[in-house]
Amino acid sequence: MIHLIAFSSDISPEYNHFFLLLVIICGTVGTGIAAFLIYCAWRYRRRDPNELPSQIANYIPVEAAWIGIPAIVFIAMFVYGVKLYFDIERPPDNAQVIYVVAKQWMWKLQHVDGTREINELHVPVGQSIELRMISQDVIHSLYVPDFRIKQDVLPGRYTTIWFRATRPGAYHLFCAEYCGTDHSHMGGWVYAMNPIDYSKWVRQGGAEGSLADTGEKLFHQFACANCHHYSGHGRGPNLVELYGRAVRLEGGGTGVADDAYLRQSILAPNARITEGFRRSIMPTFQGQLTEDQVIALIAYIKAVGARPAQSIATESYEPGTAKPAISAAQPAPSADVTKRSGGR
Amino acid sequence: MAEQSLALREQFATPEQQRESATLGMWIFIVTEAMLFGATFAAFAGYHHWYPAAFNRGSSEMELTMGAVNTAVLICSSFTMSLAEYFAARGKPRFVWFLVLTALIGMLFLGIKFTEYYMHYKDHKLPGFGFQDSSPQSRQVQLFFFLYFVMTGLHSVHLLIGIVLVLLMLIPALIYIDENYSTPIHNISLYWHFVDVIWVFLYAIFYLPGAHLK
Amino acid sequence: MRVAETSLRSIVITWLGLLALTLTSSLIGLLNLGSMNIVIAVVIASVQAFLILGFLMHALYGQALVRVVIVGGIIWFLILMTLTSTDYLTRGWLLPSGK
Amino acid sequence: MATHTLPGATTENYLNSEDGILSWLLTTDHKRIALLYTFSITALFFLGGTFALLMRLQLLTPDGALVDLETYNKLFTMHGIIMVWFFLIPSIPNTIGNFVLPMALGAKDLAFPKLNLLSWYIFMLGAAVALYSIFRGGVDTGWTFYTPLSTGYAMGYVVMAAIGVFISGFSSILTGINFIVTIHRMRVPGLTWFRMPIFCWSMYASSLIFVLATPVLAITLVLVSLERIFHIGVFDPAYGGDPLLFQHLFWFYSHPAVYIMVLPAMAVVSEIIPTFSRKPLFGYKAVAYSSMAIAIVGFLVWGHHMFVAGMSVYAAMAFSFLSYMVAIPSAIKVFNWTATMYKGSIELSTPMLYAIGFVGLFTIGGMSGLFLAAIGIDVHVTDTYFVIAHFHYIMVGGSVMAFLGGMHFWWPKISGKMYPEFLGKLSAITVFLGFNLTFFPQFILGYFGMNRRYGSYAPEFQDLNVLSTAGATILGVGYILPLVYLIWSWKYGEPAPDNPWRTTGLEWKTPSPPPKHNFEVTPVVAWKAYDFEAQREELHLG
Repeated sequence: MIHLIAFSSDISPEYNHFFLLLVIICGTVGTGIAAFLIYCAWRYRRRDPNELPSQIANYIPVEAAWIGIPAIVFIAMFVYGVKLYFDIERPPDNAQVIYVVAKQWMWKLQHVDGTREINELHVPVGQSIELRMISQDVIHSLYVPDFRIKQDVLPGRYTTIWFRATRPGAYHLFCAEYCGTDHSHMGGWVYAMNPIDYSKWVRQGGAEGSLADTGEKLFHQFACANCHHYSGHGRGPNLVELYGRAVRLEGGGTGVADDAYLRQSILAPNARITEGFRRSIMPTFQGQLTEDQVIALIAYIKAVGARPAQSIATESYEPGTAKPAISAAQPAPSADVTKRSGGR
Repeated sequence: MAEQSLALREQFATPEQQRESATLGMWIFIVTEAMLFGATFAAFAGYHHWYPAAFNRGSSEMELTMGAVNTAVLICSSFTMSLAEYFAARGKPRFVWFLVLTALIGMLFLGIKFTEYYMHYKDHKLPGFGFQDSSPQSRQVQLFFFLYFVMTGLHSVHLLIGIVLVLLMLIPALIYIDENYSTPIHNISLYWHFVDVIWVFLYAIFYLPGAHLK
Repeated sequence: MRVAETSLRSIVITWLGLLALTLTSSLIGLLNLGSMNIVIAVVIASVQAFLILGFLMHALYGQALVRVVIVGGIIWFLILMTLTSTDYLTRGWLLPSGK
Repeated sequence: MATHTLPGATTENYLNSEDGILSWLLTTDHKRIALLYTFSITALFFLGGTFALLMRLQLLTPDGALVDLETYNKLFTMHGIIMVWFFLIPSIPNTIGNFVLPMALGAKDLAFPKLNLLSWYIFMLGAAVALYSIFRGGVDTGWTFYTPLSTGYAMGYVVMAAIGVFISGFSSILTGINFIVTIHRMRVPGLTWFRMPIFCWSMYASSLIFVLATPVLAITLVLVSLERIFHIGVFDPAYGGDPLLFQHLFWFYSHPAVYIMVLPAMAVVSEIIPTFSRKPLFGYKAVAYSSMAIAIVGFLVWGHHMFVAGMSVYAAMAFSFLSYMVAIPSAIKVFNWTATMYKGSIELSTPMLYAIGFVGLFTIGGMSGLFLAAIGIDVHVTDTYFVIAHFHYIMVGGSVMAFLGGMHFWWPKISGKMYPEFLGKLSAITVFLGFNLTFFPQFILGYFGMNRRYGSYAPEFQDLNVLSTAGATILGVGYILPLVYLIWSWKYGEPAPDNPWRTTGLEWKTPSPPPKHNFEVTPVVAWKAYDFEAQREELHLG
């Protein structure tokens, strides 16, 4: 059930107060004008058909007043709106990332620990969640009315939104941007659970390995390992501890190796080439990989960055390829890389 | 004076008012055409900013010499059009020759333009019809060529309309030459010059940026 | 009262000027000036456009209203260009880091 | 000065000067073309209205039992296309504007009468193509044609509908050129810019938008059609294209287009309120400048349709600020209308009821716009029924109310007959009540989170939707009333004097219905706009 004064997410109280303030301001001005109209219509009704009323048609101070006052009020509304917008759009750094892939008429949500959900999202209360979203076909829009969040999901680019549930409960999840025939049915539920239930749910969820593990399988299935050796001597750049680092590009300029950069390097490798590597030897995977697989690969590259390369190299190695010696990670300037990335 | 008022529409008070209204109306129509092309220039600017390398690469694929020659051709057609308008306003019969010359030069421009299109087609550079490009950013280069064909194609359509209008002007001009009759020729010359202005900008953004890469 | 007219002499001069500008912009195009190439090309094209508008299209003579219409058209084109490019220029910028 | 004809004497006027179907189809008389437009847009209005009624019936039940989802999607797309391009945009400028503008300027006709007729034929051709695409199978992309849905994934007749709208765009451009040149060049001696009635100012402002915005729509629809036919285009993300570019170009036209729809409505109201308050419009210069300000600043604000679309944050801030700036001129106008009624001598006849209704509903619509302009608020309420209520309050509560008010106000001049006053008042009140019952619940639905363009919705929204559907039926009845009694009054109404409302304005200085060339002797204006004082003898006042 939609709660009129929903206080179920971090920003909804702030949102409701601002909304209420606007309703009060506009309500008083609206009723004031309506009352004045009705008063004039009655008080100055035409008594004698030939009467000629006073012809005052201008009064500068009043004119100036109703130009100045609305201007000031509107600027205040603008400033407050922007402040609220920044709170909605700026996820805190400790947010737990969940990947969302929108497809014509369903939502696929993938937790980093591997659990995959269709049209449903289980989140612990009190934990800020950052949704990184992409669409496989048309523009969709993830909308949870109770959390006061909405963000279009675009094909070809990651968009992000964040929320922090404060009250357990089941909340509607809608698609807000018209996306074809079953746009009305493309929705589901967000279950905000208190941490104990959530951990119980996760355990019995039985995910068959984390997102990074699926990514690793794909890494070998699509023979990425042939060029991207852990030793750093392969034909492609070394991916160990690459995630979040600044990368010097061919032809000057640097890019931050965030999700968008990695996705572009997978699907359009030659758009931005890392310095020192020859062009056009990496084939494009556009059309071969679905968005879910790209997300899994990125999660794997992120995981490779966190865990020492050694432990990964031994675990799942196909026979027949030389066992690489672990070399120093790729020298890169320790640019101050904001952890949060997500291309807008 | 009576004969002159013959050409005067009844809602105007003076011929001078009629002429000024016609010119003003034509200029406003030219502004609408400018906004029509303006939207495509805005799209070009956005993508040029995002993919400079691909757009320079695409521009280097252009035939610079043919582009430059074509620009000169179109400028000459503007010249003859201005002469036609100049002589028509003075009632001199030779403006008819300049109208014919303008139409011919316009057709020459379209001829050069369509040979260029054909060369691009042969060179597998027509987007959607077997586009191939060796450069790494082949998809963005295809986007460049799509914009190239849409914008120059739209320009060619407008030039074609201009040629038809100029030829239509020949019919009444052959029957009688009347000093007062220069308004339609004045408007068509405005339209023709506008088409030339658009081509000047198209030449600047499509042919020149990558010329040095050839 | 004859139509605001450009003299024959100025038509010929404008024509030659346009041809010269086309030649110069083509030659400049051959030099490798990096990202400045397109800027110079567009600037020269704007000069050519001014010549055509001013002389061949009689904008510098006749009704002042025509000049207002031209300036208005240019301003509206720039509105479309600048406001769309505010999005394209600043799309990559991230928000100041989270709280 | 004005020739006073006895009501009822069948003098020679624009209606009976020639007859036969050809005299109507090949007319270059702005008054006849206005009537041609009136018949065609009324038919299209009721077609679009039936689509709206079907949608409201579908939404009676949460799972939507009337039609399947695909048909519902086609219904709201068709409702959008017809209402926006084939009713609202031509409605006031091409009907009342065509009829009244030349007369209000004292001119014999518009600057380019043949272009005026061409504009009607292009409009009918565009309407025919769009209707053909509807009857062949319809479009299901929404009237906004968002890519990549419209270019890659939609099954309907997108290209045909786009071409239909493309063609009707040129009809708007021709009308815009005609009005601008007429106002600049064809004013009668003595009628300086600041003596013109606000009607002409607002028509000038909306013609500016016609001329400057419509071409961008034309090229955008061409690009969408090309991309749909050749499967490659500037909006295709697979080639590095950006779907948001389409939204930029589309809303660059479509937001100024909503000002095309509301400025003529303001024009009509700025005539009606001074007439029935028998007082000059309060703050004439402020209202004139704010009409121009709305047209100009209206071009800078389109980004507020894309706050959640993935546009850059800083661009969103810029558009939000500019959207608040465009709200100021509208606020000025509303305050000036209400101030006009202060200390006036007010007669609540039908046009005045419609005008007061307009002011009230436009105020609510405008203020809900203030909610949507604040980015933080917009995140929750955009793409919901809050937005639907916002723009229907301005389009239906504003433009359609003003259109009906204007038709009633100038009906004596158009038809030479008076409309039945009681039925007029009844229709005004029915429309007002039906409208509020239909759209006010949608504000609440929007705040609750019911999404727009949903054929079936969550069960908890049902009771408000039932209320809204009830309102829609009352509104439908309210619209049919004027259709019936106005047609009835054309033949059986009692003949109308030249100046039934005893108001200022040049169009009231000729007999009604006016002769073919509007004025036997070209009038000379020596008074300010709405100057009852200067014309008190002529109007037998005071």
